[in-house]
Amino acid sequence: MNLPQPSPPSRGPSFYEATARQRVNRLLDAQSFTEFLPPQGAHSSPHLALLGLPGALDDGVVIGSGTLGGKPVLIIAQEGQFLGGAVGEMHGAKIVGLLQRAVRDKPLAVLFLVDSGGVRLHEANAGLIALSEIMRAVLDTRAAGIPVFALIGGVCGAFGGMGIVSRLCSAILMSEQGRLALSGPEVIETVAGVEEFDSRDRALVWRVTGGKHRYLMGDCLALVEDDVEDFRQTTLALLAHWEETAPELHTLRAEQERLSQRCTQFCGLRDGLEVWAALGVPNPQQIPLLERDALVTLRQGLSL
Amino acid sequence: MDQLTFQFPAQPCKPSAKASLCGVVSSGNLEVLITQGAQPNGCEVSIHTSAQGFAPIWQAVLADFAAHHALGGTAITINDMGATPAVVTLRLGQAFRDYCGGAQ
Amino acid sequence: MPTSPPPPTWDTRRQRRQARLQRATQAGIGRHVEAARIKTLLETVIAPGDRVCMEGNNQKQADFLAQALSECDPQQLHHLHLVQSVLALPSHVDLFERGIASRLDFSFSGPQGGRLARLVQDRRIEIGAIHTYLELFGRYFVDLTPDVCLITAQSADAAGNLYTGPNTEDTPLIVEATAFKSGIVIAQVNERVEHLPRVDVPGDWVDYVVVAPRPNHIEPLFTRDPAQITEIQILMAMMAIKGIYAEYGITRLNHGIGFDTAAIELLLPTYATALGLKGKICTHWALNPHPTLIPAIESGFVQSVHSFGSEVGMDAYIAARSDVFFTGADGSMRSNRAFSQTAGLYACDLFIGSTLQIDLAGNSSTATLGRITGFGGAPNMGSDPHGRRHASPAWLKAGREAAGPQTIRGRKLVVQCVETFREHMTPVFVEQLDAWKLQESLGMALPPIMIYGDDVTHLVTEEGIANLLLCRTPEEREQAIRGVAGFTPVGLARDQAQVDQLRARGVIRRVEDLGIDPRLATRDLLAARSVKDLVRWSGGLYTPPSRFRNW
Amino acid sequence: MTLFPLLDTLFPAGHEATVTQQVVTGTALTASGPVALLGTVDAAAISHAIALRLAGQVLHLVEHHPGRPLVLLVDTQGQALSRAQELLCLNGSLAHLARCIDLARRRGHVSLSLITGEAVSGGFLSFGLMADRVYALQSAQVRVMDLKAMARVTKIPHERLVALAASSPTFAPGAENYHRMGAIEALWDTPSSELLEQALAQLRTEPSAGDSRLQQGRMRGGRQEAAAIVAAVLTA
Repeated sequence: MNLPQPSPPSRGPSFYEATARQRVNRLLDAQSFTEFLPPQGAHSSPHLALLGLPGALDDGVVIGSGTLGGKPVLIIAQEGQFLGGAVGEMHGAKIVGLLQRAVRDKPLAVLFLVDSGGVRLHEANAGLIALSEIMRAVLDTRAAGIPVFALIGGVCGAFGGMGIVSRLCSAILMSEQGRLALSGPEVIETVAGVEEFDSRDRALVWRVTGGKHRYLMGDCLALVEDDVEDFRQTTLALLAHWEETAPELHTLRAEQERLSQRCTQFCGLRDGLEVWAALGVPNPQQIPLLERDALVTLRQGLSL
Repeated sequence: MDQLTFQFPAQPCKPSAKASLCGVVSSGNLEVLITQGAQPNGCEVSIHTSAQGFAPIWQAVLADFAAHHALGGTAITINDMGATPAVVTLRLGQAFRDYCGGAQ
Repeated sequence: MPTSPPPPTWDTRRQRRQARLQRATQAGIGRHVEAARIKTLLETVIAPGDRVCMEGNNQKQADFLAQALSECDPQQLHHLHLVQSVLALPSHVDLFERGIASRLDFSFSGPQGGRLARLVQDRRIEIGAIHTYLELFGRYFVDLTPDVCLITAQSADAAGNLYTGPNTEDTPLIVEATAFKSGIVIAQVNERVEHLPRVDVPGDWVDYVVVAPRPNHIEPLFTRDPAQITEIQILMAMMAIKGIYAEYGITRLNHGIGFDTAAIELLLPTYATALGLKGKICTHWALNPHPTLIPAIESGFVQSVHSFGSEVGMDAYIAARSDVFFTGADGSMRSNRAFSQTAGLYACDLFIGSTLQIDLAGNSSTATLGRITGFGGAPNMGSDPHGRRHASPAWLKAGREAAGPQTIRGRKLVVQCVETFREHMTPVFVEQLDAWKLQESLGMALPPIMIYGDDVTHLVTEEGIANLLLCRTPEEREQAIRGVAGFTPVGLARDQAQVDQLRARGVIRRVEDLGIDPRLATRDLLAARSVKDLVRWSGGLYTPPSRFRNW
Repeated sequence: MTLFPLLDTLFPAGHEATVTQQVVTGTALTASGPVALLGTVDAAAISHAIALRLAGQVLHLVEHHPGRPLVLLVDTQGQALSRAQELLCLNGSLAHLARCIDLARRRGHVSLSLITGEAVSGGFLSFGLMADRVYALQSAQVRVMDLKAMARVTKIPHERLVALAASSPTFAPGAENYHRMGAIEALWDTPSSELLEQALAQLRTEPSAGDSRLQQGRMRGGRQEAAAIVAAVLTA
């Protein structure tokens, strides 16, 4: 085995560890962020209060405007540490409002820092409806020619309705710590049993839902380091040449073809290791240990 | 959930920001928001906490912090999910530093 | 006519042993036992009332043999007296519930603590004593020698020689006590091989070998995910490094297994290096191979580590760092709990660990109501060996602080590092330990105190360091403890004037007294912030267990 | 009511619907012309296969029957729960389905959903909730999670949740709650062709009116916060 030499890890601010507020401030140009509905003067969720739970003044999501490389953008950042970044009534409405504002104000892009388990169960109906509204609003924003980029690399990943929302965005950027899926492993384990999905087997969880797997499969566009600066640079690079295209029949036909074809190709496989082998990766068991750059090179060598 | 309010006399502070927020409401953690308050020589604190029955400890922690920092003219809002006094003091310190622009 | 007394026999144990081995031969069982026949073997060579030692410590377990023994017929096997380090597996407790075993001498029960307490209350188990490891090991050679031991190893060859792999732990000690007092040694192994990498236990000390259907279980007990280290723990680690390690020049030491000490390990390449302490502190260790020590090793801080056992995922790294770890000619680590415990007790100048409760005398305990957990390595590590003779600057300095310049002996530093409250606002500092109530409710001879207060030299909390060596009266000592007990009821009941005086004397030192900027206490100061960082530091040699990964 | 008697009631002028492996496809006649039928039955768990078949039908409709209204028949227990499904990014196939319905809307196909059985989380989000309007039979079961499971996950006592559910439509299962919150246009006590014709007619008069659920939720008193927050973001 060709092992890397011992090296201290890179010391940029970790995206995974940062709070939503820190991510926003470090991702955008310095001092450029203006928060909409800032915590001062805000009140937290009345639904949580009714259940006897302390809320957060931003209800778990930070929204606002700023610049990225000098260009105006709007930004949404979910706080994964607060109730799993889950979407309740106020949380959802802030996102919908921001996206409507994007359609009106025409920023260069909307950056959506997804870190959420999906619906907030304490406000389940409000959360589900809000997610539906967010889905429609993302599509409206894109239809207005404004790209929406999903940045996934937080503690909660993107699950449930937020997993669907992420795949509705123009592009997804993920770190290997990021996870993207629909049902959480715990839910599948509870319903279908530990043999179906052992949620404590974290290496397996990442082989099924993690950033590297999604990147190898083409479900996310870019794989980035767990470093806010790398998220920033990759976003800048993508935006420099991005052209948001209106939804077309032929593009959805192509996507239909891609998804159908791969369902046939990988039918019955249950582990990332099997899929990677089927993709032609020479040593699939080495994928989890590969550094980001090596993985990107490896993927370029695959005929996908 | 307990809702608590306290008032402490304090030396006036010189804010350099309109508001500052530190921390996240999550298990063992809390958010502390400092904004401008009504009385220049006092500090008002309003707390929502998931841990019930700890008012005397909050009183002691906050009084100690107020005794060591010029909090006059501030209003402090806290949403707490079972943070220990050490974490409370840490977040108060971070928020207060931000509020005063690094000046203590 | 007077009859002459029968001539004395001096080999009853040996005869008994021969008879048992013969019974097994008659049952068609030879040295290499099929897994399916293991119960027959146990029922043949073990007799009611035997002292039995099942190998198992906090890491590897003879789990297959323990399970088999627990499934034996209680009509045939009963009143066994278990003499073993750890009562860790459900099958261990099953032995008492099924009436196979009735008496227990042990050190630690961990996860089975609740079931054990219920058995004691129901009078279905008699506990001889809860020992420290070294005491129990000592008694194996004095009055608790096993009649039969059930041990575990990685592999065996045709002659019954055993290779333990990096997790040698207690095996040689248990075998030695049993084999050389005419006992019977039964080993479960993961595999039979032609050639062993090295011989850890000679085959003529081993009577029976069985290849277990599953490899023995090993718990990754010493893996601490850096992602869970808090800013408060980082602050306390800075205090320990600057206020204790640097001041006493601690080079030889042992760490507990908590996040508090993991934080110290991860600050060595950053904070301690910045303080110019490389080469001056933390060079020689009695320590399991903590993954969180990797950055300090890679940074050149660490010269030597002797280990009680290994750690899951660390084997390749250890093998590649033979200057640091004790490795055999085959390249893999050789650990030994008895030797490392002795090293921790006698050859180290400092122990630092954490606890759940501390009282006003500095006694500490991890016992909670309704559970008998016993102790791990902490009581031996965390005590001052009065018989020590060799001097070191740290030991002498501590001795002089305690007893003045004319003292004829030094002191080992025993440090407790705790945040004043645990989760759910449970105070660590208490007027009375739960251990006393536990003693009463379970009728024990002694309260289960982990580290005695008079052995403790320093307390580190988020509020500061209390140096108990400098206290001259019990009252001072109590106020010094209250003075770092924060906002706990114990801390709030301090005599402020006395505490101020202790601070003026340097008995209590606050963060600012130590010249530490609390703003530096962020996770950015950690040499590794995640398990993945540790893997990177190791150059890919460390392979963490699945549950610690997020990639 | 099972599917075919229901379709007979809704479309007395006739319908051709077939069910294969829980997916309903077909065409029905209304007073204003043909509509496309599409949906699932027997509380289908939405898998890649089902999502892609539904999406394929929508794309076929857009390509071959421009402007034909779309009637979505909703009966889903949510998404399929399995490791193999997640491995291939089930959220991606559901998002694709949602995009296809959205494309149809933008191409002038009005759409309405009728919840005939269950409507649950992911399966509902990506299909039924993507229509212009959602209607439900009185017997419909709409939910994210039942209160017992919710009590377990949130660690709030079940009795407390039951008591609170009486006054708040925010978290407890039930089509009526979704109506009050603006997501369901109306509950049909007795389904009839008149109700359906009316609903279609109303859609045609206000095509692509955008997403009006926020306003509906506020007007019906079920969602007090959301509309005001959206307005506040727009003026911030």
